[in-house]
Amino acid sequence: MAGVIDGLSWILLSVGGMFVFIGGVGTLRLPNFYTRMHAASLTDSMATLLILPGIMLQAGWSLATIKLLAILVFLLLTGPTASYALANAALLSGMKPEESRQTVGDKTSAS
Amino acid sequence: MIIVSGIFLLTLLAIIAVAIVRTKNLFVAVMLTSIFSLLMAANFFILDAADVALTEAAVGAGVTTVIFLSALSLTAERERSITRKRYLAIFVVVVTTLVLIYATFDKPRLGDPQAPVHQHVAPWYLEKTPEFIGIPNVVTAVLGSFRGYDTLGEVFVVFTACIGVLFLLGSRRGPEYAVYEPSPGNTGLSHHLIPKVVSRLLVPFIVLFGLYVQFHGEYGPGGGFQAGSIVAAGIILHALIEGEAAALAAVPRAALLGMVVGGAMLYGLVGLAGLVLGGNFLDYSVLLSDPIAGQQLGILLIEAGVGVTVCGAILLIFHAFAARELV
Amino acid sequence: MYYGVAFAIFVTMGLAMVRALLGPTVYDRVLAVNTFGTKTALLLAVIAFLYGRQDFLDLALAYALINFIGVLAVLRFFQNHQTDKTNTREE
Amino acid sequence: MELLGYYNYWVFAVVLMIGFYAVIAKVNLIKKLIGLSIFQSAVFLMYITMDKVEGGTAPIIQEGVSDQIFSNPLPQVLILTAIVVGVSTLALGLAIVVRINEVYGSIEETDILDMDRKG
Repeated sequence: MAGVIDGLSWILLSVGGMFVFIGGVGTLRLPNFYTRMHAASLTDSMATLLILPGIMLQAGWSLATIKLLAILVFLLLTGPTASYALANAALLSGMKPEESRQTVGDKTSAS
Repeated sequence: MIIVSGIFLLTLLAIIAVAIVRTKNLFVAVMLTSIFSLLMAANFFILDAADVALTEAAVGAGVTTVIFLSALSLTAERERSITRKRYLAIFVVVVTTLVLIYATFDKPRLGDPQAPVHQHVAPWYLEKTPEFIGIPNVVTAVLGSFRGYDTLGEVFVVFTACIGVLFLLGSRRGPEYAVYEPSPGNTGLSHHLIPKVVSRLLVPFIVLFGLYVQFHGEYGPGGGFQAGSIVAAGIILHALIEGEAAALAAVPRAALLGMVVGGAMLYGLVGLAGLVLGGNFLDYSVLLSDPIAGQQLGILLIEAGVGVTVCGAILLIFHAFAARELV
Repeated sequence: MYYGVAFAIFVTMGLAMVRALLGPTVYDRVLAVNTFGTKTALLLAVIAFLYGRQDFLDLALAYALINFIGVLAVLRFFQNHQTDKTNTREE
Repeated sequence: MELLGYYNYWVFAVVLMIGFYAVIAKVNLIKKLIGLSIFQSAVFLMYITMDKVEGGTAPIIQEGVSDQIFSNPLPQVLILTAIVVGVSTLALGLAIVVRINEVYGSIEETDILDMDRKG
């Protein structure tokens, strides 16, 4: 049983680590702001959903599990809210998603 | 691994510091400052300072950014590029850096147990805390009891800074006394549905977490300074979403002033109670018949005083900036 | 295994910081700050387990709860400055 | 490895002087304050570096665990209070800058000095 739990948490942690990394690459490499935000916020939620349960399996039943669950819930609530606020701020300032499509690959004028 | 990750985070820290100084856009500088704060907190945690990391998290994550942004919207967002000869400044800075780096070779290396810092009072604190005070968190014991004088001073610095901000920003010009009030028509971000719902859900939890940090400070990382900042961050969130007027309706300005003054007074009075009961100033052993229980009661009271003062001061500062912004 | 996750988070922190330094718009930098914040919360949780001090999860909890206040303040800041849009762009 | 033990202090020196550079060379008052807070953070970093003991853990005594090595609690206490004090004094500085901006209409040091010279 312990081996199964260990293996499961190992899988969760490594897949979560991969998502973290993919999100990082996406934030750096994608051509304009809205696509970058897409990469960052999606992988943020996914990595949170994978890494924290992975740690939870290691922790077993203790106070730490409850705290990790709380961290998970709060990160899942606040992450998309922050993304919403950011996208809204960008839209407010007149940064149109379709405008920036024409400037793919031209980072200096993407604003 | 720990050393390597420390080195990685410190390198990022140095790079971000250069970027903060180089950028001309003050808004960008403020955003980079919050990355700087996150890196500092991670570094503190790696270097075994959980309490300090929690303080940096509580202050740097919300409060600093909000105050900086309020100040920016009251002044200018960009730095004007002025061509001025800075060779002298660069020369001075480079020479001093080299001298400082040369001087570090005389310091004990990181983690050296034989370093002079670890030889004198620190072992005494670690050894005597269970005996005299009986709480697990040595940092709280030193903060509240062994070095209570120091903390009293710090609380009064926060108090004084708050009074100073109120003097500078609080009152309108004119013969009659009047304070800037936020316009009731300003409803903040409440027309954004998602932040509104999430914040209504989270504000109670943030305040609850603040209280947990306050009262758990003797057993784990936490204490008055962190708790005050966290509760203040929760109420600042409420103010951002519902407008400052709503936040002032929830916690009125008079209550905030009472918190700042009352917290500092509570700290001082606990000290005086020690004198009255026949001990020294800020000696809590005499508060109860059992000296250890007395110490614990004293630390609980002064931590409460610290938390209340810090929370009130941060909120008053926030309201002083925010009310000017929307005139 | 924790080391692997910590390493992935470190790399992502580095990448996010490059984005924060490059820009090109201010929003990219805010996005990088936000990514950095969630990564720090995860990193603190992982390090708490690496150190074997599980009572230090409070730190990650603090970041999970209050880190998004900064981004909301940014939204508020731009909402109050809708009139002078030119200011929010970088040259 | 021996040299890497000094890396924290080198970063301390570099960050300290970056902050100092912002204070002496920048003309924008808010930038000066940001520089000041970087300077302050560098000092925090030095103190916290001194508290680390090899193989140690944070100075919170765990029940049922004996012969742990603890890091030094004293620098932590000093810095913990200094962080909150740092924010409130920073707010005081920003308040002064806001008032200066109201009176002079500028937060660039050179402008303010020019206006003062003209009377």
